[in-house]
Amino acid sequence: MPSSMSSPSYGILGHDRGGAWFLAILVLVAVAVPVLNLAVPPSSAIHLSAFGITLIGKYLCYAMLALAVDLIWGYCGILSLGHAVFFSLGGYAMGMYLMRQIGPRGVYGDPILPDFMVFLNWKSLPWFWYGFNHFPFALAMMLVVPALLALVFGWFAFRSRVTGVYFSIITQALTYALMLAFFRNDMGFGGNNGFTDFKDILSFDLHSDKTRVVLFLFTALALGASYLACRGIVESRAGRVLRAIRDAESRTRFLGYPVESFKLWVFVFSAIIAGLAGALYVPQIGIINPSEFAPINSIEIVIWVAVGGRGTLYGAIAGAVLINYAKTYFTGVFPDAWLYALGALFVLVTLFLPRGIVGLVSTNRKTAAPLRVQAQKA
Amino acid sequence: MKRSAPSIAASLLAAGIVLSSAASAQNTIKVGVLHSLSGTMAISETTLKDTILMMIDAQNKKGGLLGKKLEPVVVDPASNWPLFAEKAAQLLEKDKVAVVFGCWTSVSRKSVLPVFEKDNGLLFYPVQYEGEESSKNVIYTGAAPNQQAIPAVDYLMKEVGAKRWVLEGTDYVYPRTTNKILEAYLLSKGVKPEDISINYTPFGYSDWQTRVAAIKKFGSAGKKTAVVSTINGDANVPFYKELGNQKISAEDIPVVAFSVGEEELSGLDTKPLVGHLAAWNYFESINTPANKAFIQQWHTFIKNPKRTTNDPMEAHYIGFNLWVKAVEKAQSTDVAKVLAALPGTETPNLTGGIAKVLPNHHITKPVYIGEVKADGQFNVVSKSPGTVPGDAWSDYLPGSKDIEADWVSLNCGNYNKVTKKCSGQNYK
Amino acid sequence: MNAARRKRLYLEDLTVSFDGFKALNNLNLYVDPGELLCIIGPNGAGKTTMMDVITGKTRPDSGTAYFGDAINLLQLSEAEIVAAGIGRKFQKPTVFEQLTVFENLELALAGSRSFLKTLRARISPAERKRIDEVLDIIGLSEHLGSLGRILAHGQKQWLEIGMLLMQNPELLLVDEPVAGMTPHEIEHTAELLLSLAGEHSIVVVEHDMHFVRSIAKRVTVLHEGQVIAEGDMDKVQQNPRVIEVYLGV
Amino acid sequence: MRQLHRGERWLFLLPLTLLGVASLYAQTAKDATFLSTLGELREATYSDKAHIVERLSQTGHRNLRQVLTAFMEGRLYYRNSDQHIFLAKTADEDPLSLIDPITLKSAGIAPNDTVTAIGTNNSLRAALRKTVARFALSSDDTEVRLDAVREMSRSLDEETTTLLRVQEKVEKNAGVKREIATALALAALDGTDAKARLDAVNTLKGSISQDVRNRLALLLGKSPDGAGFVESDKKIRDAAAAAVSNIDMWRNFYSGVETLFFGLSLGSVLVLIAIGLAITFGVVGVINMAHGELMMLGAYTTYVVQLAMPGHIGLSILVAVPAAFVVAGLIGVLMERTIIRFLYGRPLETLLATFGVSLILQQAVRSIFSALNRSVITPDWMSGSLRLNDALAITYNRLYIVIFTLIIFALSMLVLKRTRIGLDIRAVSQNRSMAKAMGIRTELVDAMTFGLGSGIAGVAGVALSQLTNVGPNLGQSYIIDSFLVVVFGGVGNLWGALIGGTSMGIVNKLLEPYAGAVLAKILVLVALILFIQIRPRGLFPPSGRAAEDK
Repeated sequence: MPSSMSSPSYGILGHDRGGAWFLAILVLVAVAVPVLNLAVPPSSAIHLSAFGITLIGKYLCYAMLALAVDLIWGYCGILSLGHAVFFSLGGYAMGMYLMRQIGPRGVYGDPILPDFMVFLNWKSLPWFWYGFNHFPFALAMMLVVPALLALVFGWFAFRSRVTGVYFSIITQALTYALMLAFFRNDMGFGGNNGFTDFKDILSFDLHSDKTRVVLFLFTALALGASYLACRGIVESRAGRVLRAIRDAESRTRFLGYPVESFKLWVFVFSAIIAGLAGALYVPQIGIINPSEFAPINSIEIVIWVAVGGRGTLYGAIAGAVLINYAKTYFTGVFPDAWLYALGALFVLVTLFLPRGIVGLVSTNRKTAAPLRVQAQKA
Repeated sequence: MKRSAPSIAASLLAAGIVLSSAASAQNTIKVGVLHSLSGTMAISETTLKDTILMMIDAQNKKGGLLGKKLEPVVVDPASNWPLFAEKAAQLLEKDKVAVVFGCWTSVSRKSVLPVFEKDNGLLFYPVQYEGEESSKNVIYTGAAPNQQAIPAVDYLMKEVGAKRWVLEGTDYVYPRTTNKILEAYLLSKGVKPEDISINYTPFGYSDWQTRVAAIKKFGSAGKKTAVVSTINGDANVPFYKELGNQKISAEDIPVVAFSVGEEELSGLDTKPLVGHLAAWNYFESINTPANKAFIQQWHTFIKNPKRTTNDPMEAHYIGFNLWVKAVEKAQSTDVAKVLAALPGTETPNLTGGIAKVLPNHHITKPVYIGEVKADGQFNVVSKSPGTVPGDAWSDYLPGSKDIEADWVSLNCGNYNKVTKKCSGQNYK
Repeated sequence: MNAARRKRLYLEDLTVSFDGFKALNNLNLYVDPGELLCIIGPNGAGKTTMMDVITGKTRPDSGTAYFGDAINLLQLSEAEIVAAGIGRKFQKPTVFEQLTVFENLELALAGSRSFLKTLRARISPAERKRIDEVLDIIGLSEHLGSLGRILAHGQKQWLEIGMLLMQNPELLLVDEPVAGMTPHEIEHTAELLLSLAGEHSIVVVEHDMHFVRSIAKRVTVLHEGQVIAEGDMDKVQQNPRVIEVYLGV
Repeated sequence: MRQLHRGERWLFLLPLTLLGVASLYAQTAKDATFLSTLGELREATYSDKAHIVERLSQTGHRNLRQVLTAFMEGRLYYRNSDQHIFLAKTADEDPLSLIDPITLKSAGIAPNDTVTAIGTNNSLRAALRKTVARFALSSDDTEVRLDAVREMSRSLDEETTTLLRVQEKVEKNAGVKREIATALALAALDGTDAKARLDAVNTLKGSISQDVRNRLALLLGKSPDGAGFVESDKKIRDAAAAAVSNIDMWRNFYSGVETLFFGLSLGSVLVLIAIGLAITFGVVGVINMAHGELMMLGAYTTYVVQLAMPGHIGLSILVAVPAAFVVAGLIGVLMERTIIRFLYGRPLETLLATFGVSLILQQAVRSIFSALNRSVITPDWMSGSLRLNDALAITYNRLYIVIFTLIIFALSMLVLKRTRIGLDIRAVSQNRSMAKAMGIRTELVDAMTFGLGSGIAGVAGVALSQLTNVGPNLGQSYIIDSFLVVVFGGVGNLWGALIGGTSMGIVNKLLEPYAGAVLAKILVLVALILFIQIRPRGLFPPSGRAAEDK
């Protein structure tokens, strides 16, 4: 049957060998990390310290974020240079929950108010802090707040047909504006210091290795699930419409597809993944503050995706892990010169690997479709 | 296609290997240096990294410590606050350093604090800060507000006769807290609320026209006006330039700054600043034999006779010497033993007087007020009679006046004298 | 309006101006049900702009555009216009280059266009049959797995017409279908369009007079945003105004 | 009485000094006292120094003015070897050129470390300034006299009033005369004669000075015992109240004008940082994330030029402009030739590559110049402010930057619209293949365009070096703003950048007094986001079919 190769009748991972490999590695890591940490004695050379778990957990959070960006950029051509906004909002929602969990153990011993509010003379908890002491509510907010912002922002932007660099730049403006807003101490989000000194999550001590392992496992699970969800979307007919929008937006419109609505759905979904990533990031890293909104962070996410390989999903994940690992490594080994290495990496990848690192090893045209062709012939 | 997966696997594995490689060499004592070498804070922190390297180098030339050489472990947290926590964990868990000298901003300290408390590390923090903290694992060698801000305001009030006050700061926790303390202090001294104007601007703010015009207006009400500046970092240069251009001289409206030192002045044209004030615990221009020797040592080490020294460098100098003395006293680099030995340990300041570690993990410091000279140095115009003990919890804030820190007799960093409880401690 | 005069498309008094230049100037044009209307005219006559107005891409300064008697095109979005039954083939062949021929046709399938529906959509046997039929009509059965970008120029044109057929619109707007085609391909295209007329109303914009002559019953000549002549090919070609415009006197 | 007497002696001495007829020999005794009093300054505390200055001025020595001015400006030194006191021609030179305090002749040179400066502090300098102002009344320079009167009017006592009265009679300049009249009127407010006080209030009515306003407002207050008013005469109080509200009205008006100027100057900075980008981004279609770093290079070029010509700071800025253009332009051409030309038509990928370049450039200046900020000196002609009246002064550096921006804008327009290369650039940007077919060497044009945009970024950096820190992070703090301006104005449109940047600046500054700096900026950003919804292609959208999407 000649059509089997192109009809959408295969399973989600049927043609996604890169994805299958990624999931396999993810499962491997998810098994190895707890074993190396909990089962191997600390004296052993292969013992994985809590620091190591946190580090890998951080990479996985960044990988989710890159996945979110690749979904909209790689498949729908929406280049968001402000995706860290959703990540940070998810993180702040989690941070608010964790702050409330500190309870009377703060330095001032106030049972309700977080420390930063006490020394800035806040008399009572601002209304938007209500409910965050309940985990289900906080969890909902971690997803709803980024989704809502994406919905409102996207609705305005897509409805007005703000596209291309115009869209990219206003997403920068969005993240910049929110960064400035969260820096303000008057906002009630701890200003520049943000939230830190968390004690526990769902009554589990955040500093214990076991809690860290569990948090790590949840992150791995969330990444795997997000990957499958994204893969599901891009392999569906909706995914083909998204690619059609990416390649010829007005043509898609003349086929009768409500382009704005497609963009909005996928943008909101992507924001939710980013928010979830942020929510998982905060308890592992132990701090959330406004510099997460910095415009440069959002640009970096796009770079992870591009270096890894845009429009492949697993490429984005590989890029995020690789670059962040390189950062960890280089900042330790060449603290004075690592920016040269990173800068050169970006230039070289763009010049010589237009399909990213996975493009180097991939021969499958379908899953790693080169993007050169859709260049506008200016 | 198949090759892509191994490449990912390889990178993950490589990550694992680096992360889990255990500390091996035991014949050296590792000293962690946790200062940003890139990003926005590199401008201030690089110097502190070099200071510690210089101190280690000198100590090794003297034969090391406890018969072992000191080995610096330098990492770059890149002015990124979460990265500070990560690098702190790396230093403590992977490199197993005996002590860490590091951090500049409050948020970086807040970021690493849980890590140090969890892993029971030891951090020497060298920068003036807002107070309201006393950790078991941190020695604060910079000034608390009562060692810098309050003496400066006293000087302006008594010597300059300031009656009207502009508290101008960058919007973050240090200025917010310092200004809260100063406001309470000024009110307690009979200054009327309408004679105090508090204002905040964002980090790196560069368009000061409107603010400076407002200060000028506030200062033209006929009473002697002074500005207390907690403006941070890069925002200072445009601020002072604008002051100069709008012809606000130090004689009309003096500005006393808590974050502008010799190093910052070396990066700007000081002509318009002459006469403005700074309050520090150290000035390069203070002429003592110890300071001269230190400056000489610094110039030799950095191979640049024009490099300045500054207050946080002296704080690191003091901190390093205190640590060495405590290690010698304890005959061990074990953090618990060193922490036990630290309170009461003394070392001379570069500018005279003795720095002594107090039970609240702060130290005693002299306070100087200096006027900026055209050459970028300070002309000391006032000096505290002796040294001032650092106060972790301000007496001028309602939330903190009942709290006291004492790691010797109470073994608590925030003991509430009223409720007789030690709140917020979470150490195992 | 009596039933006999009922039209498929009414364009009345349409004016569109860009920076003072009038691309359409009080244009009046009607299309009968099942009719194959050819529109010719020199460059800049307003042909593409007219199509843009019908499909909702450009909003006119004044005038009305009705699809049938009840549907005011000027109040609909592009997607709604497509849903109402108007399909368009662009001047430059625009197929989805990163999708296969099969996927191109699949996206053009009549059916729900909402995100959630397409997320769950599976191709039914009937739809599969319809795709195969169209593949057959446009002669691309052999190429159903090829990416759009590797097709030859003529094949892209046919694929685009195929996509139009998948939508099964009542009115087809076809912009320069034979540009760049070999004579053999042109012939094939002419057959294709003629076979579609009757069931669909078709508006073809074309420069190739030979091709127009071979398919058109009625020809409308546009110039400077207005209709200057209408009728069968011979009549139009003898119109002195048309000759003047085309010869550029 | 004694003070008046001293004042008269001044009047006698001053013309004498100017005419230079004083005999050196007859003054020896005075010189000796003068020198020994001066010598006391070496060891004195700041409060002692103030008394010494008092005593010095009582000597009435002919060189008093020069010596005290030098002291005030920090140019008074003593030689370590013999404790002899000298003036220095300029402070902080090495070696210093010394001047003898008695003969005022050159006394040779001395290395910096063989002499010690005699320090001053703020209150001492304020006292010195007051004293020196009295000498300045007889200066030939109108500005100096004006400053002197203003200085004196801040602390009016019998002595200064007398001096001013005398000066009023001989003063020719109307502006100075008015200032003196104001000062005398202020003094008269303290008088016992009600008529004179009323006259004084009427004289002051026309002023718009804050000092005058404060002084008049004092009259309206309750007297210390709380029973009556400071000014007992109701008529005078009414007149003062009217004058105060008049002054307030004018001051409010001028503060509005000032705010507008602030907005204009902020706007001009925004325009300046956006012009180069409007060319590289708008015309060539490259999202140049290294644009900020090119500005940084321009600022560092200014620093290097100043190092290279230490004696000519005023000139250095003018030299730096072409130098920065060349440096940044060459880097731009290099970037274009080695990286960007392989990426045409892939705008988003230029973003990645140029971001990499920006990291490399940042680290490069860190390696070369260290992470510390570099000190770029503001030349004298750019310092200070242009005083339009008592309520309005415009700072020179901002004024020059506004003018500079307009010049750069005009030149860029000229290049694009009136030159061959400009024509080629526009041709290539509108239709590359057509331009190629017509024999335009598109490769060369691409490089030139990118070089032009980069060069203008460098020139903007020269201006920024006068406003902010010259350090490795300079570029990052401006890059977002510059993109926003370009997008707001409409990509590829220089007029858009001009109008967009200016209006953003003005709106920001109009909001700032009410909302504060942070909120104002946030509001501008939000307004911008909303504006793009209404005009998705900016203020001046690129027109034509080429601009539409596929």
